[in-house]
Amino acid sequence: MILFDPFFWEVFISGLLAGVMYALVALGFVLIFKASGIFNFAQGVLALFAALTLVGFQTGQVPFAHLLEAVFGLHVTHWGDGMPTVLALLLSLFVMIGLAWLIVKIVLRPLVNQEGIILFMATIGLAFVLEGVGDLMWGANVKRLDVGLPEGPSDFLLDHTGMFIEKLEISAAVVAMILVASLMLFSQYTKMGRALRAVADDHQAALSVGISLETIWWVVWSISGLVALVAGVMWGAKSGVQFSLSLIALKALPVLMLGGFTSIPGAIIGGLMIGVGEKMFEFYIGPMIGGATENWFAYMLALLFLLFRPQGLFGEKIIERV
Amino acid sequence: MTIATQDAFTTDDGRLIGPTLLEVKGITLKFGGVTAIENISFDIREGEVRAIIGPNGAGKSSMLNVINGFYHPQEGEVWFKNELRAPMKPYQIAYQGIARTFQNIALFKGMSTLDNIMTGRFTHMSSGILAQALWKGSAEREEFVNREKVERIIDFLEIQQIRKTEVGRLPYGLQKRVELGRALAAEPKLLLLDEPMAGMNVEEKEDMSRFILDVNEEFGTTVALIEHDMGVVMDIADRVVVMDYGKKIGDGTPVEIRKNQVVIDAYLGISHD
Amino acid sequence: MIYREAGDFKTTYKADQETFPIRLDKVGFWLSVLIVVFVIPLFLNDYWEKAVFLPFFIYAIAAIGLNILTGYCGQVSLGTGGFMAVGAYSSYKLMTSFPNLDMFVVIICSGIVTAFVGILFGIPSLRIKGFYLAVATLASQFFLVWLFNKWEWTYNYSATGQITAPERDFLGVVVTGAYSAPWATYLFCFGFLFIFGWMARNLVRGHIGRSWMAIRDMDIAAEIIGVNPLKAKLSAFAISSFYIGVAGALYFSVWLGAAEPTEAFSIDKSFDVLFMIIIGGLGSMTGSIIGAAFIVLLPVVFKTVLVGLLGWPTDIAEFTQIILIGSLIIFFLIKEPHGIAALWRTLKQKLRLWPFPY
Amino acid sequence: MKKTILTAMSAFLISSAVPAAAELVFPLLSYRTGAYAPNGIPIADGFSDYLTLINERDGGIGGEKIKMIECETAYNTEKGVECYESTKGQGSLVYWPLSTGITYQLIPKVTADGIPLHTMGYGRTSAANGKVFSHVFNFPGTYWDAASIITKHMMDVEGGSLKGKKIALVHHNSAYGKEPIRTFEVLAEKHGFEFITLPVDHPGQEQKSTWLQVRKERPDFVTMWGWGVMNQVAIKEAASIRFPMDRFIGVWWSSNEGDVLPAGDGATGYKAIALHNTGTDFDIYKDLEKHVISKGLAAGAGDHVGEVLYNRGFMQGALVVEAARTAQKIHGVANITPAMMRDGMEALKIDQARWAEMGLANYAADINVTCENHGGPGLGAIQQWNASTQKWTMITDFVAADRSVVDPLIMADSAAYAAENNISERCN
Repeated sequence: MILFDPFFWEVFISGLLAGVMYALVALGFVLIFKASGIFNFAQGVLALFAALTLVGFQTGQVPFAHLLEAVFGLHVTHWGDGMPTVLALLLSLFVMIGLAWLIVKIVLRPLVNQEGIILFMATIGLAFVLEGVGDLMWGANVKRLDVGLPEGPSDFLLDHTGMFIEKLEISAAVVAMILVASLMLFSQYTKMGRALRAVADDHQAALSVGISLETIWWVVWSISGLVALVAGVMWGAKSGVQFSLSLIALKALPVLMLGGFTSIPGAIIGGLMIGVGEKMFEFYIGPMIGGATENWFAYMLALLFLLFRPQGLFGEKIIERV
Repeated sequence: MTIATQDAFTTDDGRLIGPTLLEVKGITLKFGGVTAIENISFDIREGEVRAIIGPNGAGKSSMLNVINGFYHPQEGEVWFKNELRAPMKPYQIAYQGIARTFQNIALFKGMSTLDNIMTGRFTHMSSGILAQALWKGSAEREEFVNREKVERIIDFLEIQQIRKTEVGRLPYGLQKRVELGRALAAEPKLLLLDEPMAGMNVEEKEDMSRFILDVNEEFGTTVALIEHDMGVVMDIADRVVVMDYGKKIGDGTPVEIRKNQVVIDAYLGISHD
Repeated sequence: MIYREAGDFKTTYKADQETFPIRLDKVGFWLSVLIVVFVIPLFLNDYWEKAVFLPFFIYAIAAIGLNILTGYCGQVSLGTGGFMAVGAYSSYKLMTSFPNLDMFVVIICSGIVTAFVGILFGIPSLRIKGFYLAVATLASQFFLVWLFNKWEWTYNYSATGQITAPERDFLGVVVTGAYSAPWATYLFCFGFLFIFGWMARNLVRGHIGRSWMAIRDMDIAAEIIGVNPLKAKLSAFAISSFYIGVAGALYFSVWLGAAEPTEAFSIDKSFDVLFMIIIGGLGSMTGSIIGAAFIVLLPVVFKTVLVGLLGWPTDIAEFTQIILIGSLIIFFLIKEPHGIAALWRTLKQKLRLWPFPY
Repeated sequence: MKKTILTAMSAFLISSAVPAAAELVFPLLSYRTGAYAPNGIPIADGFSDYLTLINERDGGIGGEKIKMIECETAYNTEKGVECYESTKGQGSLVYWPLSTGITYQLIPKVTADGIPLHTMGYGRTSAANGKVFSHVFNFPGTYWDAASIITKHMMDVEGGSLKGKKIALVHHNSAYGKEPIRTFEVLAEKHGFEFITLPVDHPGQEQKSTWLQVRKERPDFVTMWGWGVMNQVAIKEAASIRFPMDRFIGVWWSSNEGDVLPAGDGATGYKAIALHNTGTDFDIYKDLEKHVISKGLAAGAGDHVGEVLYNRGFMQGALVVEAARTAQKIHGVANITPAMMRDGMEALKIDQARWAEMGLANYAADINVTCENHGGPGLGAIQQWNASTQKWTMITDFVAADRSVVDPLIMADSAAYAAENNISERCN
């Protein structure tokens, strides 16, 4: 009986923990898609950018050091020995908010009322720009990110259950859950939150709440900037801050298919399903077919799921009218 | 007078009406709990202009959707050319010779007027992929033959000047006309028009009425249309079906309908749109 | 007052359906074709062949393929990389299993194989729409790459899974392998682009093309005028995949000469080709080609200018280039969401009316 | 815009058409951007610093100044082609693309263009057979040597026999990572151990299930062919599942400081096979400080000196420079051509005395390339990481691979290649 396999529950739990991370990234997509109908491909790069900025502040790097050296030949890498993590976090958050403002002003406003595919492309262009700027500012070499989260396997679980569960992943999951919860509260109980949900249904309604579309977009992009920051921190702490961080976006897409582009609970449940599903498959089926299945399994799972339920997890049945 | 016979006859205003082309029997259509159409039966005869009227939400459009196979009713039968029609997909029905227009225009916005009407010829074109890729022989010939037919429709509808314009950019009235053209291009036995004059001004309505009658007379196409404007209906329809809340409450010539008390109460009485 | 329909009235439908309604366009087109075929090969060196023309031609073919599916039939696909891999590996298997097979046949067959795979992965499109479909096609991308990495038969059980193109010829002219002459590979690829570009052009103006566009613009209406969605969508997937397969085969056998799935056919390929058609213009043949030129040549140009001429450090140049391309994508989308091809059209419209713009 | 492009293009065309006169051109196909930049940067820095040193200190090789052309590949094959084609016209003497993908598609090209290709400890292993691969060199060691040497070390740890043991290979799921599999399979047969592979897909940030697999399978040893972020994640995971690190042995591409540091103390005891020594306590680094770094001529940010991968690039520089010297000696001309360079590489011999002269005493094993054997000595040493001192220490000397296993494999694979491309053997 598989349930008594000593590894089953461990695979299951690590699947859940991974799933929370996927959900976190997916959440960034959902927020923006709900409020502006934009499939924001730049979400992953946003996470990378945020993490880079954080490390930069934390360790006191000089932005564009390499560029300065190349152009003006002045060799400065650090302006000091950095700043406390909390301060760095706050500053990076401000940077993300400013970035959100720029994105809305420069990219989105001119493209208002365009088809989804065009906006999608715009975000890809945006991803390019951010990637380049990020690397240019902070350099392409791998950076260690230490925000004081506990590391190593949890001894408690190890002693009592014999499972190796990373403290880091537990805390990541906790943080993610808190974030998700607070976001739901925000969208339920604040005027802005209601406006966000209204704009999802139709733009006029949102305006009737008395908030301009641009403001709403700015807020949404800021929030997903925050989500990106958190995601970036978690993944960065796990595997260092470097280019590959931007690829986590790919992990979130099947989650979106499963949970729907517009459903926050969908993102969460979908994330967990994908996390557990791919870990289980890789662990039990993988070895039989040569392993390294995690890249495609999630997509196949979501694909099959959609074939039988095109409206996704929480979408309601679509009745086509003419 | 109500018609029970299958054979042809002549109407009061001297138009020849043929035998039954399409007949719906006891159609009932439900969406979840909501009943859109309840046990409706009527027939459409060759060569006539048949109108379906009734207040909003009476189930008129749903009726058309049933006829061209977009909705599948829970109960009832559709007889076409005296044959019981097995449930089929809309595109198969198109091949049977039923074409239609939509209440809110359903044109291919990205394509030119010409291409839109050419797509109407789809059921008449059959050359294979390779032939088309090489654009020689059958494919090219076929294209030109159909192009000529389409050009005739364009002339008929007097829309030559917008032949190459993207339909998305056309005014409402013209779009309606192009959509009619697309339906005509299929050379249908039965032409279903869903509110062809909705939102038109008087002149446009007159034009449209003229087109519909010309189609009916010149091409001998049977027409079934949904329309709100009673005036128009009374002018151009040979027979009228009246629906209300998914039920049929009247059926007959305009004259009869005008006299029908139920109809007057349910419909004419209340609505002056 | 030169560029206009001066006095060429369409007397026949044939004339009216010409690809180039304006005489000047036609002349210009055929002139440039002549130059491309007879003049350029004389001055061609390895650099221009391998770094400029081959990638341009090959990506143009892929872009045309994807444009048929996405631009004309409205089915957004991110599986291009995977399908190119199918083309590449089919060509490798064909080249190694039938050493005497002519290269032309090899490429065509690879395209056909890919077409079938395309149909297979196109089936979900019947139920899944829009971005959901786009993401769903990623499944094919990742799965196919994984498959070619795992399935040893596809790379003849070599130690690493790397495939290397042996030397093969087209009508006796060597077109693959390191000893192929630049002009040969150049003309070979251009031939494919020319022939299949022309065919694609014919397809999209025929009734199949119209059925695709009908599905794209309004699938319900399309169905009601007799278009079978299944047939339309799957035919679009098949033909599009055929083109992409051909591109993949050329990409591996003629251009790179060696490939491994994980790197050469990664998801970036899928995105690159998508950029091409959106930048160039969805639903436009010219757009596909302009887009390919844009995405393929721009990095080369930037690199040449920044590193070759200005002598910047390579990494800074690379980053700057990424930024520039990103900004250009955004810029063009803002200026003309329907792509450079549309910009070009409006320009020509203005030119037609010149000097009396009313 | 258009005009500038055209002028740039034409200018470029001209520049690439005319070879630079009286200079030794060494192209550097590096990747300082993209997913593998963290590994690519130190190597590129090491290489260019060595060449700068030679220029600054000795005024070039045999009086000929060195001209280095750097070109960014971002570890991408297409960019690699562009780089190769744009630099080869400028008299490039030798290529080392530092990417399996680019290597494979350059092998036929360089052979056709008559330019040597040096894939130092990577690329196509069977290229060690000089009889078939006239222009490809992969000394001082190949992956198959590495596999055999690692296995040898495991045997020593186990006290002579691996019978009934289980060895897992955690590998980058690409051509590079798959390269050693076949050798390990043969070795498994020979020594009677069980061999399992655990592929990790690019980029390899997520390895939970891989290491759960490890715990389930309970291998006695784990060896790793990793690259990029995959390395550090793997080492972290291994540490956190408390896998005995002295039974975890990586290939020379999985041994950079950046790979072990993130795991902190957990990484102590991790082993890796080495082609060369690490650190900066060699005489030449004093010259480097004096002639390059202090003058601010160091490549990149200059913050990688002495790192494992930096030294790798440094050694790469040393080897091609020595090869150039040899070529000059053989042909008696200072301004050598690619063809001469090839002869130089084929005749390259560096014994400990020579290493010492170069200021790199006991930096690496003797190099000895012959017409038949382009794989050099095929030696490797095992080094071990100590997190507290943050240093690698050699725990064995340079040992030879099990030729009786490796050579037949090389012969078989190269023979297949020769047959596929109808190449006739040389050197006899």
